[in-house]
Amino acid sequence: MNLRMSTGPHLLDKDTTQSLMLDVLIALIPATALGVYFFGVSAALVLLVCIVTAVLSELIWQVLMKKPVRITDFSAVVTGLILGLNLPANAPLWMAALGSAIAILLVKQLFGGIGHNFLNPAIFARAVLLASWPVHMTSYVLPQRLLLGSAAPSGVDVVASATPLLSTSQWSTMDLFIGNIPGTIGEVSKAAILVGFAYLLLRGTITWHVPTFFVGTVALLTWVLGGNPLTAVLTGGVLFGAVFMATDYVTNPMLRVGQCIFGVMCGVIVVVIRMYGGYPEGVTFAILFMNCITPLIDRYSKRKVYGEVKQHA
Amino acid sequence: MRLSEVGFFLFMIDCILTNNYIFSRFLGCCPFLGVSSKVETSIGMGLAVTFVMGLASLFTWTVYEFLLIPLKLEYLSTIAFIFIIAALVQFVEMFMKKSLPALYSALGIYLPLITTNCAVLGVALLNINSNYGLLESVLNGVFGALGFLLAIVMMAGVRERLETSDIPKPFRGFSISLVIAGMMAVAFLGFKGLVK
Amino acid sequence: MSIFTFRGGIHPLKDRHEGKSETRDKPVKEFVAKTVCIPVDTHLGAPSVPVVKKGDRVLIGQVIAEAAGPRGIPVHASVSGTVTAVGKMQMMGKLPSPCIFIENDEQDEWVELTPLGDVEQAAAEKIIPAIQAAGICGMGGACFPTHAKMTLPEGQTVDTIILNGAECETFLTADYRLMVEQSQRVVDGLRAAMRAMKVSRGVIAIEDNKPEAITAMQQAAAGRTGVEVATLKTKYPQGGEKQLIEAITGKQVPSGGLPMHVQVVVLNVATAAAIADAVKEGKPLVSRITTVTGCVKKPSNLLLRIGTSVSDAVGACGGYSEEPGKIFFGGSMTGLCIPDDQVPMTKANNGIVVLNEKQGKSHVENPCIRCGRCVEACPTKLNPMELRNLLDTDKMEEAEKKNLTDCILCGSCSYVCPAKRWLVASFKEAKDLIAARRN
Amino acid sequence: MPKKGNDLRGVFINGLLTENPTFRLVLGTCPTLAVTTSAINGLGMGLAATFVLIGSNAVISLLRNFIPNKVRIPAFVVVICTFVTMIQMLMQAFVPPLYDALGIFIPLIVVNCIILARAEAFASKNNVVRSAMDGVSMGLGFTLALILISSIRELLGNGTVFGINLLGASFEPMLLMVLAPGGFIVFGLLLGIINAIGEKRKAGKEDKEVAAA
Repeated sequence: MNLRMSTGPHLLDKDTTQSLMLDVLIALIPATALGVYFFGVSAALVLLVCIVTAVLSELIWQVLMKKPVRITDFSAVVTGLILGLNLPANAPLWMAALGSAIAILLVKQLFGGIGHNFLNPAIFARAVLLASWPVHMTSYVLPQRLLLGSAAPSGVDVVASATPLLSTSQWSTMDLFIGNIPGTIGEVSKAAILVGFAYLLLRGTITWHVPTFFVGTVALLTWVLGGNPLTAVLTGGVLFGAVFMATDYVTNPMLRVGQCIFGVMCGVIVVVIRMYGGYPEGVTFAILFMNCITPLIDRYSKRKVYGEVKQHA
Repeated sequence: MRLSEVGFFLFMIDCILTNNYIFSRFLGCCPFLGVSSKVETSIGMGLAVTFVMGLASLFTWTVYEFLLIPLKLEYLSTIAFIFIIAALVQFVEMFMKKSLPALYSALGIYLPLITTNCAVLGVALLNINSNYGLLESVLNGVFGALGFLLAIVMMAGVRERLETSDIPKPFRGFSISLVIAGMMAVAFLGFKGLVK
Repeated sequence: MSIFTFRGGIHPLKDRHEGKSETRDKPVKEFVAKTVCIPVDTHLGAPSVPVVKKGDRVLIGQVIAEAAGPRGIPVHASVSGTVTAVGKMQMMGKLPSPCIFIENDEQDEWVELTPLGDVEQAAAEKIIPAIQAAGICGMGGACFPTHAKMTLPEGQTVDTIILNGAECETFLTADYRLMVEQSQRVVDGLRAAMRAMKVSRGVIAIEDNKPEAITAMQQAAAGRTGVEVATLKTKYPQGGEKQLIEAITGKQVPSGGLPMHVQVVVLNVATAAAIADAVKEGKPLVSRITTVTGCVKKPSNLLLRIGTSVSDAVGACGGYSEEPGKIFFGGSMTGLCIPDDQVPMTKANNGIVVLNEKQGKSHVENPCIRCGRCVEACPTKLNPMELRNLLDTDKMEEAEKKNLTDCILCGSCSYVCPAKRWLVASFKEAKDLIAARRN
Repeated sequence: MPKKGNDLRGVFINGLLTENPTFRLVLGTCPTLAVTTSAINGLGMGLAATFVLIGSNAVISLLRNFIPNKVRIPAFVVVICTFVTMIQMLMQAFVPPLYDALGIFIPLIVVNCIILARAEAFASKNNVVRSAMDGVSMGLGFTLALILISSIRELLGNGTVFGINLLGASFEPMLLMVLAPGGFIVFGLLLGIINAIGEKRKAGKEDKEVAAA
């Protein structure tokens, strides 16, 4: 008899890094499927290039640096897919590939691999692309097919160079919700994002704190400043960012209280950039900025440890 | 950008976020990279810089306006400023040691380092170049330094977190710090255009 | 009825009823082994000193090792028969334990017993000495000598005794069966302890996944002075001493303090039952109920004599159903692994769990993804992820400042960690180092 | 003691490679980041700093026996300031576009740690020739580093180097490279890569020594 000895616990929870990443992938299926439905083959190609580049970059780095190969934890797939969903369907493929490589190599692997990146890789890559090729990143095509919706407003070119944020009056609330609008592949269909969100909550993969406080703040602040809270939430990347990017474990605060602060501040920055800033959309920069602040939030949000009480209190 | 045009709040936003001294103006990078490994020390450094930059703005502007211009010695501004700053730092150090020992023990060790902080001389020169008035100069100094404080504390937070990270050896230290700074600068790009 | 609980914690093996369904409805069966090997050092404190030698005939309940020092407890023979050896056996500890081996002559002869009488009548000042004489120690796992726990320092008072019937550990149903089948013993033991310590309030705390036990205890407690039954939320580590006290009294044991500092003493229900035997019948602690489960053919709750070997106990359950890969005493969260199945039962052993090769395999540690689950799970509200990073970078002092020593080693953090990091293992190692340095 | 010619060559190579102020000593990061948006700016800044370095090193070396130890730092600063003001005026007169492009970073050469560090560490302890040579080598080391960084940034961010288009019309420049983040990231990565090369060479040398022994 050969018995193994170890300290407890001897049986562990079923959730693993891999299963959590898989959950995120499953939650992204509706948004991905609808994105491809709306924007066609070019969207599928962008997504494919992003995922393949992400996985290959990770593999090559880990092999070259003689590190354990961890591509089977699916985190690179998640990063690639999220970046892809953040790009317009007509994005040049070289740009998609470059973005993916930046996300994996510069943001993740250079800092020591999974768990050590202080920024969300996909969102940093998107910000780099946005700052470098603003025209490519903000020219959105109209959906090729529509779902359940009214037709696109007439007189709009195939390539709408303005972002949907600036021309919301053209779209009905239903179209904004279903996704019959121009935008990045993943962000257009709010319905699909909410389905994914529900799945993540149900599985316990993420908690509600960050998305709720994020989106809630955007709605509230927009309303206070005289905007329409519903369109503010249904346009641009707020919902996608709040559900899939601001909830990234690695780059948001550990404690609930910190997560609430994180969500609120993301919301504030988004509204401020949207209303007053030079960029039409602020989700990317808001999350990036808060990623940078996260270590400080973690540092200063402390819980009272059990037993840290006065003996006779 | 004039204070009278944009108002107090936007002036502050501009100095702290949009035209951050580190991420957009590249002033004060040496202490930013050198004194940012621990959050506590970075806060000390940031506060000391804020203190000195505010005072330096005040004195350099006054000297320039009331001494150098009347004497037509504007070309001596650089050398005049550097001596004002050096003297100021000395004076602040002495004053703090005597009257504010608590603050001195917290900030004292950072003070001598500030003399060669190019942000301080930079702000003095910028104030003159931008034709700022006295109030604008001092605010520019204080808010600019607060932007520096924000940057260096953010940096320290991230660096503390990365202590256990398996960063490839050649990239540890200055290299990774510069990359982090670059990444933060991307985040700060979002604030571009906030103040028109 | 209000349900008591604490903040934090987890629900381990939720999808398989905490591993308890196999044995939950199995009534306790007695099993007596042919030979026993009784360790004399399993309780906390100085090991007892053997007073028998090879060839001696001993009776059940006869003292075979005497208490060393005032905090020590004696060890009794658990079968009648002949001492075959006074030797050593490798148990869970680092070094082999001194043990006394006895061959059962199947006569089941007891020594003469001197009972104190009914728990409500017996002289209160004689109860604690009787508990010591009966060799009773904490039967929930820690094995701290019970009389020592009940003897308070000068000036210290206690107003509540909590009987721990939470049994929050996975797989274990021994305390549950005890409460369902022998509720009267448990209440008698609690009353004896309350009288001995002059305490007016006794709370029997049970998790709400054991309604039958709650009903049985409520019936047994009816009409008894100061005894109440409290329902706890089913959550791990609800039965942790500090968590239990927080749940019942709302008070937190100060960092570095003991339950008595918040006027509470916590006893296990099985300990209470043993106290009842010691007082009413004068019987020493020679047997206990243990859950034997996992990869055994017939998972059971057995009444086992102290010193019964694991292989005998498993044999009484029909033997192994698969090649065992890991066997531990206690539940899967904090159970202690044993090196082979010749290891004997101790007084604190409430369960023997057998895992197969696959379940027993060591898991590979992955990088932390900062999901924060360990932080949410920690019942002490520590930050396990941060502590582990500090330990990894040799910052022991900083880890101490961040309350590492308050860790109760419940294993919740390790259980929930998706990266399968060895969190609690590294905390245990560090705590041992700190303890060694302080001594 | 090495021969004189060799010695000067040693001093020269020291600043250029072994103790390159930018990549090995990591001094003067601010101008390195700020002015490297185009190769021509990098070159201009480098040459301006070289001028000041040579001048201040030489003068400080000459005066090193006359300056009381206590006031040496202020004295150094006066010397450096003088040269900075000179180059500032020269540039303003002869290359006004470059002067405008470099902005306050020309007067800020005063607080460039490279210059004060060389004055303190080298010029105050060595003779004029060696000090001037140190100024030349440190200055050129700085200039080369600036040109390297700025060429990469200009090439990627604008498709050109020194204004000459190298990547053709179809290249879509990566705007970020000429923005602030590009400076930090390119400098940081170059630093890491140069460290890696340095370590590899050192390891190779040690291997050889081990093999020889």
